Amino acid sequence: MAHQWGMVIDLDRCTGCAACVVACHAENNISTVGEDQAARGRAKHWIRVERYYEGEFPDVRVKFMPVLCQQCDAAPCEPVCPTFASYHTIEGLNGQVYNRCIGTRYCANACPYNVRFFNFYNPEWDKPLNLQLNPDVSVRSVGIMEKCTFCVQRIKASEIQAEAEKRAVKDGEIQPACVQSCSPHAMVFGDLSDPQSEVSRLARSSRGTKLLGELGTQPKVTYLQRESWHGAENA
Amino acid sequence: MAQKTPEQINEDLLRPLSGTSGRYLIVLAFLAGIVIAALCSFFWQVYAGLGVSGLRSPVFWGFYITNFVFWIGLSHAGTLISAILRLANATWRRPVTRCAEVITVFALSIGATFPVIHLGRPWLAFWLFPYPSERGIWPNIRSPLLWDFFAINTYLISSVTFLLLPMLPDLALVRDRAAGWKKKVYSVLALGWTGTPKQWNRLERAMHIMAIAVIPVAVSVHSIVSWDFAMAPVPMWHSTIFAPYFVAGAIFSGIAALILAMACLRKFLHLEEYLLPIHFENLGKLLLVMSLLWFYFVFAERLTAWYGNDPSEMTVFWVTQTGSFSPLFWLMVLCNFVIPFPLLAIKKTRTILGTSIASVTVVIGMWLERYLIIVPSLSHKYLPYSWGTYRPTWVELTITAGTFAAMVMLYMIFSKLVPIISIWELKVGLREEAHPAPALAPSHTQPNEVGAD
Amino acid sequence: MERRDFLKISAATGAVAALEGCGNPDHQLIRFVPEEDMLPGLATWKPSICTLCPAGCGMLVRVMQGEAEVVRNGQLGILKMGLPKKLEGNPAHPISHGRLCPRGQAGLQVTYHPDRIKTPLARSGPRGSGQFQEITWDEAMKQLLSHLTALQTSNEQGKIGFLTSPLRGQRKTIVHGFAAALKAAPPIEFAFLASRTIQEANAWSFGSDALPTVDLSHSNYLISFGADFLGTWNSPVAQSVGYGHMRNGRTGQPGKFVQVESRISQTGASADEWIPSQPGMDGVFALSLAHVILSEKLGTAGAAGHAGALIAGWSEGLPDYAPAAVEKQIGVPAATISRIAREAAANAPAVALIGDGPAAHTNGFFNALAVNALNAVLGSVGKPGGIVFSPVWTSQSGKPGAAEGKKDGESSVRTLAEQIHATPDSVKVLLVDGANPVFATPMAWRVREAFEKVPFIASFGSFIDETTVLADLILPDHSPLESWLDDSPESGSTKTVASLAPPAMQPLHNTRSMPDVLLDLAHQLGGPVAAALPWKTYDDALKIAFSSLQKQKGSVSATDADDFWTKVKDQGGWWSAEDKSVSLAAGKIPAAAVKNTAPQFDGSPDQFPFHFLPFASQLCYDGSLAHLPWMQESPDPLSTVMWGTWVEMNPRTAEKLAIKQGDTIEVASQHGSLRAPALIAPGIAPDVIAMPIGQGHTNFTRYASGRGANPISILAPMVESGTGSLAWAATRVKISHISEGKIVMFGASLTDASPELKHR
Amino acid sequence: MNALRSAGVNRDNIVVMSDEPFEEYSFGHAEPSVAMPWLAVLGGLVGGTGGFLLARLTQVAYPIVTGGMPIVAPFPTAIVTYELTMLGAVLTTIVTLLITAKIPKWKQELYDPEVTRGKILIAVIDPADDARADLEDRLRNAGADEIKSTGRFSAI
Amino acid sequence: MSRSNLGLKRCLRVTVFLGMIILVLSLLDRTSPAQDTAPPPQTMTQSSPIFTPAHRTVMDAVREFFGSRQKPVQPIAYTHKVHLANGMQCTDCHVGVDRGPDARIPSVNFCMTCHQVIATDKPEIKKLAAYRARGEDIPWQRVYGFLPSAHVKFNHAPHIRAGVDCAQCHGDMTKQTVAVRMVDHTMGFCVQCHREKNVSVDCVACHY
Repeated sequence: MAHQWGMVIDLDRCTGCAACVVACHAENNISTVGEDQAARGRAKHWIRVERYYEGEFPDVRVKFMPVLCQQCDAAPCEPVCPTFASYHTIEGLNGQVYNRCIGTRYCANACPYNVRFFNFYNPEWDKPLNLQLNPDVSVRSVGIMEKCTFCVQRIKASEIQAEAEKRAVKDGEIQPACVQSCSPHAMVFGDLSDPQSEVSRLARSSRGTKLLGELGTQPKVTYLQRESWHGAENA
Repeated sequence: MAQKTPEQINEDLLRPLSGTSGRYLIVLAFLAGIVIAALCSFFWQVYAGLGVSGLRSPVFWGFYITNFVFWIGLSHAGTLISAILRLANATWRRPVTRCAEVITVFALSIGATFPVIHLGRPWLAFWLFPYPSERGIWPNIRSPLLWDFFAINTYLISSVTFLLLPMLPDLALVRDRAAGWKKKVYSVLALGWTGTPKQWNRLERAMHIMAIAVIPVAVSVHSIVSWDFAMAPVPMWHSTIFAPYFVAGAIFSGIAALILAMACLRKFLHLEEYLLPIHFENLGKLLLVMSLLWFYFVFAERLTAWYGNDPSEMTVFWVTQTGSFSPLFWLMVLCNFVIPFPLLAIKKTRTILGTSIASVTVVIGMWLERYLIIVPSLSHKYLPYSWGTYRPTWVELTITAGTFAAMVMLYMIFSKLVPIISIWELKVGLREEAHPAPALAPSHTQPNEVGAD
Repeated sequence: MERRDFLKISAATGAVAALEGCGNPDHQLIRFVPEEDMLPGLATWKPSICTLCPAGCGMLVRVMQGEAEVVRNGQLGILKMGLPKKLEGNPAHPISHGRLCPRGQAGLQVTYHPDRIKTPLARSGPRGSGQFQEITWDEAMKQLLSHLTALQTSNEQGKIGFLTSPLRGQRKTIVHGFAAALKAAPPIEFAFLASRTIQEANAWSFGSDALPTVDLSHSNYLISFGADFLGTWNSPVAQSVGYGHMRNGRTGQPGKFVQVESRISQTGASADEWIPSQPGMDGVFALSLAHVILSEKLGTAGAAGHAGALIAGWSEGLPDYAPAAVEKQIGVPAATISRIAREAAANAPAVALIGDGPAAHTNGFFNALAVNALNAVLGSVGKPGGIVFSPVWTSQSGKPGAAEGKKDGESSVRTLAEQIHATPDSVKVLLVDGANPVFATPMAWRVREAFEKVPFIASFGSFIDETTVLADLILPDHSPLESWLDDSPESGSTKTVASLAPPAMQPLHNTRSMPDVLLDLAHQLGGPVAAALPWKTYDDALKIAFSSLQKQKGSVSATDADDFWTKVKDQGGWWSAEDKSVSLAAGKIPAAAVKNTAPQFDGSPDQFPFHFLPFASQLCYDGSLAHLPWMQESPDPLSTVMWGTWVEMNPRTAEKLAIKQGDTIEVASQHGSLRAPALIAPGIAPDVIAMPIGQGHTNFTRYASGRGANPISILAPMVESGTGSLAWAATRVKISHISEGKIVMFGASLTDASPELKHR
Repeated sequence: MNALRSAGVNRDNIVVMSDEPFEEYSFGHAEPSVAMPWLAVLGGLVGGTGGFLLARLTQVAYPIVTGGMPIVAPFPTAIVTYELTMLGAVLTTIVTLLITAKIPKWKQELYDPEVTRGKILIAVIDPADDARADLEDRLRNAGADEIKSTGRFSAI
Repeated sequence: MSRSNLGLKRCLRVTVFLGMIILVLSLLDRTSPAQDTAPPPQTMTQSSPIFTPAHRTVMDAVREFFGSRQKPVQPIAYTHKVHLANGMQCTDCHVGVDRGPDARIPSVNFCMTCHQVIATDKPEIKKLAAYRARGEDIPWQRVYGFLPSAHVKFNHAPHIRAGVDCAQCHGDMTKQTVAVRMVDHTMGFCVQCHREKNVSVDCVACHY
């Protein structure tokens, strides 16, 4: 069966350091939009670390939750796109075909996770910042919707490499930029269709939940809830 | 209606087509200015990118889609009213039908441009058309936007023909009076209409079928427009009530627009003898019914959301009810129900002026209603982290103003080119009053006692 | 730029570009012959070191072939060269374990920054105006040499000052060697977040003048007194990796993490329990914990050894730190204190950390010693799951040993400024490399006025910042990815680490690496200076220095020196084979046991009701990274603010002063005032006002200039009693509402807190 | 009208024009009523099958999985089919109207602008010469105002 | 034009295609062949503010929309025919085409290794030597390439490994002197070949 790429994010380990946010910008040629565009809500972060405060002072708890495209199996954003710019690939990813996108932005409205970002202006890199652009990832132009692709360029590269070496893709060989840069190992990426892979094992954990799973989107990202410490006061 | 010879009717109704007064030109120029400004701001948006508008994440739809739904809604009144009145053979319909059909055509053509205006890359809009390209790529039939494409085009074709067919006899009438190049133009337009009974018979029958066909198309168009929203899992969008709610809203705003148009025509083109208070009386009653229906739908939607108490739905509920959108919400209820209901319910106030005031408030109210369906739901979706408010910019305001100016301008130009009240229907009506037709059964079913051989 | 004239420009350039673009060679820039032979589209990974903070993480740089617009011998052209595209942690490196923090990932933007200084500059306008004109390297060297020789001849070498950021490895040897050989004043190393007080306390408690390595992956219980160890303190990446393991890396029950600070920091957000304590009372808190442990016989006083003996009243069981007694002082209920103490004792190995915040009070030194004592009594010093002092290798010692040698923190700049103000011509020539004291010191120290009095300032910086703008001559250094790098971090790994990395790319601009410039100067000065720095280039010096490591047992084994050198270069450094921690020598014996001294605060409580707590920003660190667009635009994890700064306050405080989210407020201390938008967050004590350090640059490239406000500028010049370093958390302020305002946030306003909302 | 017919003028030669439909008098010879509604229904069916095929086969020709839906999604296909059915119906009615009423022929030989003044024109196309006088007085006593003979015989 | 029978998928495409010919849109079909020079190097001199249009000039936009492109003018009239005749292989110059995505065009040094000695009298070789003397590389102009807005990521290596011959996509180079675009790399051309060899035609295979 074709790969079914998925991810597990352990909220118990995530420290909210936002290394994944910057690593994603570096890998996927995401442009910065400047202060006044960011003030108007047009900043693009394919992965963001959502922060929720709970409780009033002094017993306040903070929860971090990295949110990225969940590559849903029943994605609400796919059937609504009139030009098939957003569709479901064979390998279980939610493909975003930049050249087919005409910018109706319906997919972004349909997405309950708000993980789709629109190029309101033509992305701009003051020279020589453009030298940092990753040649494996296409640079989107104005009027195009973009979102996390699970670093599809890395998946492609590993698959081509594996094919060249006549072997299957090893579990853990493919690491999107965010998973690679996460210091507390909070994020694990792998093939859900292979039951022995680490991501499948973790996805079966009792702490596993799906973000907004009740909407029937069948997301491919499983969040492992925080465990409350229940140690004893005395040995 | 005072007894008028056909000759006098011709005189009265063709008078607007003659010279154009100075005042008319000034108003036309002013409106044209606004429309040009709107066009320029649209091209600026294409040149610079959608960033010039106020749209943002998560509110990706704003003024443009509000205008789209508003103008498509406005267009439903024309066909629905004239079609229903034709089928019901209501005698008072005769002067009203063409004004209504004209509103439909122009409102629809304006509304249909918005799916292109709001695109991020409008120059690729032709990808919606299912043409066989050598890449073997077809558009996505499952997308509500493609249903929009089919529905609006079907509706545009049918409503344009629904307007043009009854115009043929009047065009022939004008053709005979015109001279020079005008004669050539009108004779082309009139398709050589001579008025033989065969032609009349076919025209009547065709109009009859079209009336039957246009009503379901109109209802389907606006329910598809509502499904643009209902298909997306967004709080307060994803509900089954949207289709009937939008259709009711459409008819509601349509009737208001019709009353407004007729009031203006009556005042500026001095058609006092033809657009009688009885018309405003009847349309006023229709508006009253629709206002009640609209309130019923809003109440039903709010009740189910409130009672169900789903957290994300409740967020949008409270945001519109008491939160940052509440002034707009209560203004909408004021305009759509609180003002029109007493005005139209009391017989004394259901005059031309009364119904006009009610219609103005209803038009405003309905525009707000579309805005309040789209923006609050989008800005308060499931994850509170990424909520965001939306402020339109001058580009969107100019384009919205441009649409209203375009509507009035097109209407004024149309009333200069073609008699705004269909003359032959008026004459038939006149004659019927003189000696009413025998039974109610439509005549052509009677056996032809004469000449049947 | 007005829209109309932009249109004119774009139309003009458009026309030119259109002509020149169409497939005709003579309309395009000339192409230089590529120096490296690379396959386009294929990436090679080269080792490197992250120099953006003292942690010293080992990195891998993904280099791919690209076309860069460079100037080669005066002509602009296109060169196909290897360009770094992505930075990732070096999996083999014992500190980064293959990971990086957000700042590490943004190192690329330092190299490719549009406002980087491309050629040597000489000041052409009045000092501080920022007007420079480009000069060649020869002229620049000649000008600098003339100033140095002038002072040599009038043997006023003592008047040559050298101001750098904290240095390690060969770069430090060369800089100190140059200054010593020139008989100039000893170089001053300045960094705002130098954690000098903690190092001094460790020297006293455990005899090792360095920050501890925290072995979190084995610890079961962690009490952190204001230490942002998952964000900016000490070695964040290594500590995050350990923390991840501590949470649920091991079978069985996760370790508990208690954070003690008056404002929830980005690290505190992950804590199982947050205890808001009074500012400056961390030492008392630690000792009251120790009191409970000693009194309930959960640990013996003697076990603490020298670290415990330092504290007055230790042998008697710290009578005056009973929880009930200190409860009101530290603002934490006695029950909590004893519960935490019992939990810590029960769940060994338990470890306590102290961060920069609590150490930045007037009694910071006492707080640090108290926490060290608590650690000692918990028995977690030098043991797995506790704190360890990793041996450090320096080329002089030749072999790994305890960290020693005089290090100066931020206070050294204060003495320099006072010296210049006292005797104006005490410093004639000032060389500045990588330090920005004009921005990162309180205005009360008047560092800028002092620098303006120095006749000649030369800077090796790559960016025009608040200090470099005062320079008369700028000799731009390579960016880290373009230069030879070596580092021997003092903490982060139990192994001895000596990272080494060749340049990952050819230099983009007409810049030269600072050590090579110094070596060149030394050879031109001749005499003793040339003798002291015999190496021709920086990498020679490195080769010789690293050769002494060949004998040690470590990650690289090689037959001869050259083979060893190439292997170390390819691996990105050398690290010892097994974990060896430094044996605990008895530290300094103080004259008298250290007693608790209450923290003093600048400004009277009634006139300045709030404690002012600046904290290191997770993205802009201490302000040195504010010029990177990624750092400005990535939302700060807690406040989600982008492109700006904020003043954090408690919701009740805001209500009392009728301040709404985003309103512009004025924060005033006795030494200055600043304006910034207000951010209302539940996770801060009502009497504390917090502000991130990093923004408020007056002069720092297009992305950071004139953005936000700088909290350091209004700090009182309070000094830590023990070590003399700046007590930057000891200022009291008052706030007043100014006007409506705007704050750029990526997340929705904080008031709509969590998804469960009010119904009906 | 009956007078003319009784004079044996062939039904096709009599042309009647008026500026409003006189349904109730239905004089003149009603054409065999073309089954316009059935034509419309047929047009609708053709449009519908066209729509159904368009929807079905384009989805099959370019099989892209979206949102966990089947390749040929039933409801969208139904909607598109319905739309094109209605389009088919409307277009057929228009086409049948144009064809049966008249191919828009602009060379109009038998027409008199007077019709638009509210008069009804009854004309007989090239009657036999001898019968011209007889027809004229039949028309006259049927109340014709004015008789013109423009190469043709018409009476208003 | 009644669609009597359901017919096969293939037959539908032919009938619908014929029916659509009259539509003006078939003119736009020409836009689908995606071949254009890669964008000329970005030489926007002034510091570009956040807002600039997608294409630098309207002419650019129109040219890209209709996919028309200038004929490349090569600086040196390099003859593939002569080199291939002398027994050289494609991969001698285009090194690494079986390892990496791009077929590399060698630098002037590579050419000069032979042409320092061989045929140094020919005018073209003199031009070559002149470039080397000035320390400049030869500014070859791209012949093949995809529209930048098509976001196509073509990777030579898997194709070469799959045994696709160079001539299949680049035409028979033994007859060509200066390289000319013999085969239009349109999407149809690629998809058809992928379907024949039943290799994935998933959009993400090429567009990502």
